[in-house]
Amino acid sequence: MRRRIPQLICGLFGLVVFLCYFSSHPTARSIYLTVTLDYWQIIFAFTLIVGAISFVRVNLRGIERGEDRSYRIASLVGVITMPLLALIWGLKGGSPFMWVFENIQVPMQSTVFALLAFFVASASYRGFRARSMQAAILLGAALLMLIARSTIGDMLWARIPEAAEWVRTTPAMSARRAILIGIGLGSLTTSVRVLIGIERTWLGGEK
Amino acid sequence: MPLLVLVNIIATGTPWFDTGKLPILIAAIIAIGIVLIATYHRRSRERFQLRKIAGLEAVEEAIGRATEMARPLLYTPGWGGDIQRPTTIASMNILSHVAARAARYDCQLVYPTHDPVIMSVAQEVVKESYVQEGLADRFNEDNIRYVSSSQFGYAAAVEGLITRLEPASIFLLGTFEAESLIMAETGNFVGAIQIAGTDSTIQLSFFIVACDYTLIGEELFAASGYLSGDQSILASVRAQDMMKLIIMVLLLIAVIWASFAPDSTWWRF
Amino acid sequence: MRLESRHWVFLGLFLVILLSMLLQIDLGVKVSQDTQRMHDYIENLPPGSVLMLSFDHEASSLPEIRPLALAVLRHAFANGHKLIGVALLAEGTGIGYRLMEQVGKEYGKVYGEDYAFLGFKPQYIAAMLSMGESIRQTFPEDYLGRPYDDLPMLAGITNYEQVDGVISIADGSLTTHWVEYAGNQYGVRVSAAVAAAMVTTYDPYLASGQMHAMIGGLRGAAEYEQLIHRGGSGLRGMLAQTAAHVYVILMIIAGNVVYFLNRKKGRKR
Amino acid sequence: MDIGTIVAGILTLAILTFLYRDNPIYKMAESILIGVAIGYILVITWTNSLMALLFKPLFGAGEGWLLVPLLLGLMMFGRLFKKTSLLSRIPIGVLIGSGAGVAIPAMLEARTLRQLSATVSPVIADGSLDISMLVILVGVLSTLIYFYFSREQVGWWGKTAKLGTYFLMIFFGTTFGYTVMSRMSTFIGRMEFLLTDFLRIIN
Repeated sequence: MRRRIPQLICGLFGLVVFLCYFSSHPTARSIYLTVTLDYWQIIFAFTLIVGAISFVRVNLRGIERGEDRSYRIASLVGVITMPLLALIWGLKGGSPFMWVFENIQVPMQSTVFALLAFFVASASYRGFRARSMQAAILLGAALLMLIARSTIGDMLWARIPEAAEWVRTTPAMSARRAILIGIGLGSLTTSVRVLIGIERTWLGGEK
Repeated sequence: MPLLVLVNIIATGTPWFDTGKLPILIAAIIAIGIVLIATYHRRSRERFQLRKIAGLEAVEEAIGRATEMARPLLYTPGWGGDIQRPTTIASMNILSHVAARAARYDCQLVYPTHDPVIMSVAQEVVKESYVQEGLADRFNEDNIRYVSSSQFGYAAAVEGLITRLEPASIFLLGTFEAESLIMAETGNFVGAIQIAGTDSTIQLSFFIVACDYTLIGEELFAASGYLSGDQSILASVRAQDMMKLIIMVLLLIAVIWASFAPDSTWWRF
Repeated sequence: MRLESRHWVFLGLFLVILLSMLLQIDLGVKVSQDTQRMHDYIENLPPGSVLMLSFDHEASSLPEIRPLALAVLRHAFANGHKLIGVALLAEGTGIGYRLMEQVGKEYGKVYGEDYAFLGFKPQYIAAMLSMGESIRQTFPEDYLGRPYDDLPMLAGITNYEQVDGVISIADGSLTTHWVEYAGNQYGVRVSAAVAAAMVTTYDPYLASGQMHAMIGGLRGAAEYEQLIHRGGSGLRGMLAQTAAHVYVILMIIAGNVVYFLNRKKGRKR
Repeated sequence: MDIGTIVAGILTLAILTFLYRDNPIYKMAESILIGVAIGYILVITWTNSLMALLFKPLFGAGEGWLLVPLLLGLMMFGRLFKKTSLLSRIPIGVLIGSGAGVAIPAMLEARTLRQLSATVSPVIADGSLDISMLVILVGVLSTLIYFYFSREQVGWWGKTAKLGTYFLMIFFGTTFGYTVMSRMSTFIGRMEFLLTDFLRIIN
């Protein structure tokens, strides 16, 4: 029972959404969109609250144990302050909530993103060594593209950008197509397994 | 129902079945049929013997390494996916296998994620693996944690976890976006063995450059079957191969056809 | 302080970018057809035309989006157009408002008379469609909480019919929906300013004419700045961009030199 | 200089210290980022999903059908207690099931059939061989053979699969090289903020 009911509901929703895909009838479209937009978002919203509670719990336990106390407190202050700010002053432009978002969250997020520039450099230094035929091809393709995309490509030989464009749209694209076809097939069979109820890992145990 | 209003704007007075989608329906029925045959027809199972995949022994090696070094394993599914995505399901299947080994060898398994739903499912999956090994008391729910939904909040958290835990092995399996290289390079700095696999084609290139083993696209799906030995997953790997054969043959026929009759368009969708 | 090879790689990149930014040399760029087309589009609209700018991006892509948005905003304000700002991704909201306010000040524009920012609306497809019926009903009040009818420039603007064009400023796939819903169903002219990574995704729309014009990436911003004769971070960034590129090429070569030298040494032993 | 720029500048530098190594300053910035980001998404989800999609239409407009997603959502709360934790399997089942229902046709259409039909093009047109088309055909076929699991990669089959890996490597190298530009621009953007707004070295 404990696995049957969720599995039945899973299959039922899967079948309904699957069938609705093939219809342009307003009712079918609205069922499709209601499930994939509204239901997904609403269930996510509730789960998010569960996730936040579990985040708070884990950190409170950590504080009790005296591990990383100041860091954990800083996180918890963030989790609690944002809703409070929103509750008191709202979300409109210039509100304290937006201020924190714009001056604390956004700059840090973009800086974490910016770290990638450095990681691209270190990966280039370490990861492109021509150890084998495959590695040499990887290296060659990357170099060609890098040279073509910067202004030195034009300076060296006017046809380098052309050659790079051909590589990108012809051999490279053919491999991408095959990868996409493969992923499509893998996703497809996984979904079929879910639908006919032989994919059960997500259910966890009987208990 | 607000969406009903919206939808009425898009389509009014349309029939129940959209004939434009007939080719997809036919393809879907064929595909489902093949999966069913591969799963329940014994002889097709015998005819298709699976070859080895390179990165897979690496999974065992990675777990063994963590045990020897008495250091944790870190597993994370990337920021790009949610539980609705088949790739996430495939990642869960591999997680279930890794967790069972981690339980057996008493190795700490840490699983940070950006999605609270994935967290819930992963907790169930890992717990079940511990129970199956008869080691339920070793399971610690706090090791499977939600660390903010923001892409780079998640990236910063995982980056921090990697540098502090110094895991012996890192599994990056799921749907990744730009955060892929942040994690893979940080893993490199602490000297972890890294096994990556994703369905995002752009991030694959970063994983290939930075990780020890990379499961490319479909290999990720196949790996979940190889590792667990689950007959139903192995059957779908065979089903994928059958479909691939059909696709290859169709492609050849269509290209030859196109060369001789350039005006026909039966292969267009 | 112990430095490993990666630290030297990081330090080198940092210095290369820092120096090339301090030099403040504007490398001229060759203007591409796409950018020229976008420029001509805004240039040839009669003064006082109404443009809707939609900030459809997340906060982390700001470095790439900001120069694009600034260039377009400056051009539009300089030509005396009236601008309506909206955001269909939550994170674009504050950013969009701030950028419009900043450029508005530069050109002595008055909020409410020359431009207005309506704020964020969730469920972007629904928002796009519902603006086709009534912008007032979709955004009863602006970002600052002022009622729609209190803003003089919005008087007489009911829906897309009074809007001369939409420019989607995006780092993801939202522009597709602008094209498919607002463009195809309501006939509004859709253009885009997008992150470099999205350019290839939108090329087909541009080719088919479903999208009117498009500029992409830091390079697109630099070209646009050149066209409007107003240097900005796009042009300023081009030297750093090129230098960083060359640096990555050198790193790849250096990595291989080190590798082959070590291999030689290994053989001798 | 306004206080927002000062805060943003300090936090930007704090994150950048990670490049040297993990340290208390980075750790503090990271903890604040995670906390604030969770707080932010909670507020945004509350207003955009729960209020806009659920509570307002349900209690304001009396749209009774919304009781179904409300109930499904509430079942997720079951996870908070040991006894009720199994309830959460039902909403998760809804997500996974409908996800599969969406994925089957979508994957066939976007990933498989469209990629397949895009590959079909005459290799011999007007009596002459179109080399690009031939390369694409060979590339797709050999890479698909690489992904074929039911046969050992030996003999001609193995050689073809190996050719497939070469195509894969060309793709990976190309993508890497192509993406470097946009990765660099994110850091250049941060530097621009530091140098102009925060430190005011250039203007």
